[in-house]
Amino acid sequence: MTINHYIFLSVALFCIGIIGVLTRRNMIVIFMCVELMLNAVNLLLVAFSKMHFLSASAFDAASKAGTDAQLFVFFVMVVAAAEVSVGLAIIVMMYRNTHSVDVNFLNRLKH
Amino acid sequence: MNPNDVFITFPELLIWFPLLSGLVAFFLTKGDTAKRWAVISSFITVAIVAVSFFFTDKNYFHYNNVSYVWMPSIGSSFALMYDGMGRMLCLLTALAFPLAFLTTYNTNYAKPNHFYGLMLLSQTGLMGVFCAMDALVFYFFWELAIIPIYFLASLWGGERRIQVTFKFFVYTFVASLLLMVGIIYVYLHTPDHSFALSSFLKAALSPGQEKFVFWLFFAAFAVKMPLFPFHTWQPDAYEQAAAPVTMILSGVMVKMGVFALIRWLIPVFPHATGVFTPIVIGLAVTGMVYASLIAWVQDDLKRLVAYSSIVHVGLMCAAIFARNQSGVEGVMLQMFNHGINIIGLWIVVELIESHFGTRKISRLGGIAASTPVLTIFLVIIALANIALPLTNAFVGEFLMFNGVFQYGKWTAAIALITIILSAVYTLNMVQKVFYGNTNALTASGEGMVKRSAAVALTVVVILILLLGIYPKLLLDLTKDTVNEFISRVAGML
Amino acid sequence: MVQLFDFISIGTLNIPFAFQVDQLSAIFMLIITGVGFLIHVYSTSYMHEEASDQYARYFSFLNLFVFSMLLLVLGANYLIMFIGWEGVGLCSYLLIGYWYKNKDFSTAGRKAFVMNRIGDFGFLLAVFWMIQHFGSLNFGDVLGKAAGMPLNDKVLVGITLLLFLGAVGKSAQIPLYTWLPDAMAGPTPVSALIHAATMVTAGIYMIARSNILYTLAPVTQGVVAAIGLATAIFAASIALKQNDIKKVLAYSTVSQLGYMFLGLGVGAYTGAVFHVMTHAFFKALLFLGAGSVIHAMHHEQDIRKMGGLKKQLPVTHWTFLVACLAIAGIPPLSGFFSKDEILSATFSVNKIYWVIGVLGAVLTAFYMFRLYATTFLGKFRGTEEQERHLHESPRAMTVPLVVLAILSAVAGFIGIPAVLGGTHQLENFLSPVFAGSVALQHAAHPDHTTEYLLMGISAGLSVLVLLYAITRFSKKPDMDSPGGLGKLLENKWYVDELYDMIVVKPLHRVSVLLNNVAEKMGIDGVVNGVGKFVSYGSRQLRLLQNGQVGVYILIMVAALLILFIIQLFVL
Amino acid sequence: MSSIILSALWGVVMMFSGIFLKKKSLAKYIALLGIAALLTVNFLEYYNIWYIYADIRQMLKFTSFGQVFNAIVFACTLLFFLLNASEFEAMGPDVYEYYALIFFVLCGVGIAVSFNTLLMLFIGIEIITIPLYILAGSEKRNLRSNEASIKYFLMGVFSTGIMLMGIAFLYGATGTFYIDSMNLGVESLRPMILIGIVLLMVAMSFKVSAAPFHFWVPDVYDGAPTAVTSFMATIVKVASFVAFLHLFDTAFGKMHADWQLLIALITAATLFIGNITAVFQQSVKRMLAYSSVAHAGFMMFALWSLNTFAREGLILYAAAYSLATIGSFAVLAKMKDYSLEGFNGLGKTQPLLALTNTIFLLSLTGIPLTAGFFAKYFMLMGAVKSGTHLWLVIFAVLMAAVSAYYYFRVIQAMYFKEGNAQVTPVSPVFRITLCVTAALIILLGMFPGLLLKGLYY
Amino acid sequence: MGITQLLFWLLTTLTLGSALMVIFSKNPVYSILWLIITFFAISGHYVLLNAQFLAIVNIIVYAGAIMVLFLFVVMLMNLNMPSSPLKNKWLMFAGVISGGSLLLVLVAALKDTEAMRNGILMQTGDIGLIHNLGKVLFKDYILPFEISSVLFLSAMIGAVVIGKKA
Repeated sequence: MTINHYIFLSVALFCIGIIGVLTRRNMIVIFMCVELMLNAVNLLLVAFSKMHFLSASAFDAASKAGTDAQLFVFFVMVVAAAEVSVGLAIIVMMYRNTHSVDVNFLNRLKH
Repeated sequence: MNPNDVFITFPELLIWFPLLSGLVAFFLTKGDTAKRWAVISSFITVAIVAVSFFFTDKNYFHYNNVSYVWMPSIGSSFALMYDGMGRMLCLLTALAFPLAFLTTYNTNYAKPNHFYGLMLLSQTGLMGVFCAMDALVFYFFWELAIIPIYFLASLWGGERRIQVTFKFFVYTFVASLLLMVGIIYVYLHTPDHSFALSSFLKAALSPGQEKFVFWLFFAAFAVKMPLFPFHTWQPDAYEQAAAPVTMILSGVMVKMGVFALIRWLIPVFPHATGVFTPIVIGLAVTGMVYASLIAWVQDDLKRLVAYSSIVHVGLMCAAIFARNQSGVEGVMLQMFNHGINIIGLWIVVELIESHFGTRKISRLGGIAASTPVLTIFLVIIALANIALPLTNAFVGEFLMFNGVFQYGKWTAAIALITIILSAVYTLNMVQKVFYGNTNALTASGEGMVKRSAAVALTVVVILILLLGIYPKLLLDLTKDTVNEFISRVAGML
Repeated sequence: MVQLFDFISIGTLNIPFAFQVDQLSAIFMLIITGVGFLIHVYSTSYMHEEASDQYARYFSFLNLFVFSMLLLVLGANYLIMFIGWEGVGLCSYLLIGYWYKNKDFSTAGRKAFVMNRIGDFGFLLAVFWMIQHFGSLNFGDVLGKAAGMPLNDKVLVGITLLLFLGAVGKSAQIPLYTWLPDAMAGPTPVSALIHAATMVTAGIYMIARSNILYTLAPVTQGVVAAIGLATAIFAASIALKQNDIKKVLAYSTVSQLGYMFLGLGVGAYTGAVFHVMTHAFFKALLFLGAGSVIHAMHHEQDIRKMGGLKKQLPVTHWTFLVACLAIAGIPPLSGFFSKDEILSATFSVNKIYWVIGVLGAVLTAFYMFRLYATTFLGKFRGTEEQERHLHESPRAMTVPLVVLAILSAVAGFIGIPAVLGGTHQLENFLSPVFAGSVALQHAAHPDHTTEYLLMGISAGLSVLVLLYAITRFSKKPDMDSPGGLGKLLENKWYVDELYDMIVVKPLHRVSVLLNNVAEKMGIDGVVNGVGKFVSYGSRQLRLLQNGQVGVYILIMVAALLILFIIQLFVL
Repeated sequence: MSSIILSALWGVVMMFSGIFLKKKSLAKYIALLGIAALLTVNFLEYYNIWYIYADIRQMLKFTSFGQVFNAIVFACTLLFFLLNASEFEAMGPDVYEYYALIFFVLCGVGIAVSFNTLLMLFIGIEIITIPLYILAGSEKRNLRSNEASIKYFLMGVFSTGIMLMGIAFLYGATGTFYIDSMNLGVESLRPMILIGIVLLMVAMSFKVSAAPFHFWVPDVYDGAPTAVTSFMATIVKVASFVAFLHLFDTAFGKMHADWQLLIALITAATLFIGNITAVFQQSVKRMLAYSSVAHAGFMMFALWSLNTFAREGLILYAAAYSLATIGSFAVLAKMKDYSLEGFNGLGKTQPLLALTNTIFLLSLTGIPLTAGFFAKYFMLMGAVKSGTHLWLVIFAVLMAAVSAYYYFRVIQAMYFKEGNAQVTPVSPVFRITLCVTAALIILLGMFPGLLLKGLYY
Repeated sequence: MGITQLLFWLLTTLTLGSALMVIFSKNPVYSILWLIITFFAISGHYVLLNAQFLAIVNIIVYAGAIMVLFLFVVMLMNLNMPSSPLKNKWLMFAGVISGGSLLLVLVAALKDTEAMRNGILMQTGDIGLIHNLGKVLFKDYILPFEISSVLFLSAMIGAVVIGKKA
């Protein structure tokens, strides 16, 4: 498998996430689509990590190249978790006040 | 003279004194105190300028030049110079304020402390502009002069004052910002990366760059003067602002633009000036005829004076761009004289308006019968406005027209048409307002000229006659500036 | 030559405030101060009805006028001359509009000033041109440098034409003459002094002063002569049908000025100056006489309402008659000599001009005696009220009349031409001033026989016409308004209306148009339009902010897309 | 480093004091103490008197630029606290928590201005934004506040996704997250690098509210409690800008020519939309929101020119803009009516507020003698110096003139219009702080060197 | 085509398919379930790439904790009916178009990148093992690790502040 396969896969996944964000009205689903985008990034990072490991290990068998990307993914997950906790709290707060999770419902602030 | 012996220099004094007294005036809330304070302060300023005339010699260099390090990192210093032209314009600035204050001494403005405070602050800005030798300092004062005027014109004046002043402000602000870009551009091309005028003069600009930056500078100055067709703010602003503000606006502030052409535009962009001279002079001359014609059909005294001011300024601009000794000397004279004359006209207009409550020419008439004193003053000032010999404006206009003539015969011929038109509209106004029989409105002219206003008018008339008969006073004062200017731009045509 | 102080001194250009007295200015000074004195005396009485402050105003203006006029003739350079030039214009303006409460009067003053300004336009351009070309304005420098220039040099023609435009304005020639008849709105002594004797001759003075320039520019001379002649005959034709006593005199002044210009145009500088002098005497006399009549008639100026004043106003009558004879060119009164000098010079240049000139002289005789006959002869046609109050004017008014009458009668003797056995003292006196021109001209004087003939023709015709006019108008003045050509003449060829129609009104309309369209819609419109456009843009642009997160993100994605395309494929 | 640690710690301190101290009014004193401590620590570190050293593997790099900027941030926050203490108390019961969140944001700011790896950038930005999601929604019962919070959140996480994608591509092309050692020269990987740069540019533009990624700004600024808006619009925004500049300068500076045009386009769009849209606003708060967008346009010049002037200018701009905006938001917060009419006659009823507000607005317009002037001046100077595309500079000044239009409408309302502007009671401390803020603006307007000198210590 | 390739294509299909199902499911609950499947598929990819630690974390954190949280919220709000109506037509259309073009643009830009035709060493290398990652995380990445605690702290405070009844 070449890196291109992974790139295209990630990009596709990323764009599916974007399309989801653009087409759905349910806030929770939109949020999920964003998570999809983040996962696309994670996948890409891991693939790149292996790619760089491959090219580095050709010179140095004990190379640690690529570790950083995997740790980056780890931190992305950390942040994502934090975001989810805050985001869901906000959505719940909104739901409490309006009984809706429809983004189109948010239109008091405009112009 | 050792620089260390100098305690304070004239330009500094002229800038800081009005500033301080202006700030003090804000706190004089009780009754007439602010008014009195302002009058006294303005007289002291006149005195300072008067004293400064005894220190013109080269030996007193350190009394007239200042340079403090301000922002060394970008090469700007707080540099001021008090040369002949600056001295003359400072004198005009100094004189304009007491005249304005005296004229309206019997008018009670709401919140006098703010009014007089702001007036004095605008004086600071004007003085700064005329003395600045550093582009950044110049720009600073250029803008600072406008801010107090903005408030003054918006707070005290006619019904439409707010939007009119706003238009004026935004319009000049746009132009100033372009100037700022221009200044930056030139600055970046100076050999030593400095804002000093001397470095600007050495800026290494290619002809193409010059042509471009020229317009950035020119726009700002043209709007301020104002040159046709950038004048749209002016009649409205003059019409709506309170009398003292209008006096300052037209008497002094207009000179900022003219002054800047001489000091900052042409010497810095000699090449572009050469290229664009026909366009600028064309605009100026067109504007002169255009404004004359429009002045003819105005029914509002203030608008009429406003358009006549456009005519005069157009001539100054044309004469400057003609770039010969005669023209520029004429401009020097005329900068001062136009200031005096137009202030005189405003005084008359203000007296009429405050007494009769209208400025409509069609509603006035026959004032000569009820107020002969005012008529005498007015006729003299009106004659000065149309540059009759032995009034101050004549020599200036003569020299300027001569300068334009040396540039181009036909140009001068077209420009000269305005001396006919100016007679038409000025005398038309004099006739309609002052002659004829009094009507119900104007019959009550008794006592409309208060003593303070009479003093102001007398000063104006004395200056008109003095400088009309002996213009050498100003010619000698500004000779060095003109010679330097001419030697710098000569051969660039 | 006296130099007071440096007036303007910049670079190489030096214009001092300097005076110069020579023969030419001396003559003018004499006229100004002499006639001026008489008129002051006359005025003390004529104006005694005015309130004291107005009286003071009158005299201050009058003296300011004398000051300016002296400045004009004494100035040692064109600029000082111009100062006086403008100064007299100003005084004329002030004095015409002296009774400022009358709108028409002040309008007349304004008109005079504006017309003069049109002249100044030319004068100033000429001055600038002189500065450019000669580098100086001193008469000595300019005339001296000009003397070395070739004939009909473009610069000279240009300068002289422009100077002549100034003279046309000041001396009321076609096409700028219309202000002078209107100027009669001023008090009569003013008309006498300014609009007859002195100020209007400033143009002649100026051209005489620069005679060398004109001599070197024959093209201009042709123009001057043609315009002078046209004015002479044109104004005379109008004078034929005027019924206002002062209007008749005014048109006659215009006409006489035309003669002077004719003289200048044909190179008879001395003749022109001579005519200035004689004209000053008899025209001042005529005006003062008219003033006396008007005074007696209680400000009635229409000659149709006068008549038969001979008895009540004897002094006025006799002096008026002398003046009429003088202006009609009846020998040996002064007008004969001066006019004849001009005409004979004209004859030697152009015969047709001479014929027209004589025709003008004849017309002069006709309308002057029409005026004389209608006013003084026949029966009184005014109201009884007026008749009861008819009286001779006081001494202060009659004495100047008498003095002027004497002068009118005898002034001609200082210029008796050689052909009549005289030495022409005036010519000798003025010869230093005109020496340059005379040297250049080599004018072929007509021989003596021709001269006698010419004199005879003009004088004879004048006498005939004079007698006809007296007989006709003393009996039956033309009371009813004429038709056809007469009507055209009565209405001054409708020139004022024509000017109004082709210059003033269109210009005014253009101004209104500029004010309403170019100014308000064009220039204001553009600036305000920018403002409106911004606020319109603002209103539209904020609709983009529609509150929908979906749309916001969509725009973001679209922008991202565009940035990608630009970055990856365009650049 | 020490200020990052201290701000995080002080957040915890605030949190715990919230548990032990019940009185709301004490919170501000503790917060002020914290800010004072932060300022002190920052100064000590700046002058190398006392600092914490830890082996952080070059993940953060501390420069004088960052420290000067931190000082500005802390000073502004100090003023912000002084001016908005009562607003915080009015916002809800959890005052201590709000302060704690703000300290966490400050910690994030510290990271975002001194990061040296993309990871720290990412974490820094997230630490800044996550508390803001909450602060924006802190008026829980207020639907506008809720809406602001939700909108901010949804768009914020979306932009996070974009940013991460950019980071991933850059990593793929260069094999490192360290911005000072990125090898951008591999020609065959150019598309990946460019994609990464564009994605990062978009994400950062979103954070700094540059058009057309600004859409959250008006709504969120409008809906959030005024004090929070004030904080977001100033400190957070300029910190994002510094991060933006730092990233693009250090990491992609070598490829400046490649992405300069995109920045130019974004700048132009930002200036245009921000200024033009602000003209028609009737609510001053919303107008200030748009003006904040407009100012982003000016600050973008720093990225466009990427020279010394740009960096100096950004520092000045950060200070000038933050001071003025904090000030005018503080005045706004005291108004009973946020609409333009609500300001009518303020000059008469509250001369001091009106005067200081005028100074703030003049500074925002960029009138000389105020700090705003030199801020703009340096930005334009940098831009002109970079040579090409002078049209953008001209366009910018024209837009600055438009900005005069809407700022001066407020001045007009305050001074020239008849009216009786109502304000909530203001404390003496508030007045004094306003005056200090205005004085600082004028001081910087006369002597910008005071601040710039710090950069070259 | 070896087993690895086969697995890759299988997982890819699953990933993309279930991702599409996420956005096309009317019912949010189904979306969540499909998302969980996507996460599992991605974890499969991680395993293929020998990043076992991330695979595990992905399943535990994402599929386990986060998605359960989502599910929980959805159930709590009683949104488990296919109620969510779609946005208006043209907006959806525009969304799909722009998302699709984005994909197109990216693919077009990247497809020619020669140097990226490298194979990836699958199921080799031990950098993805917890023992390796842990060492690096706690030595080199101590700072971000500590800092993320601040992040969590603020998220926690936020969740509490927002979540508790006012």
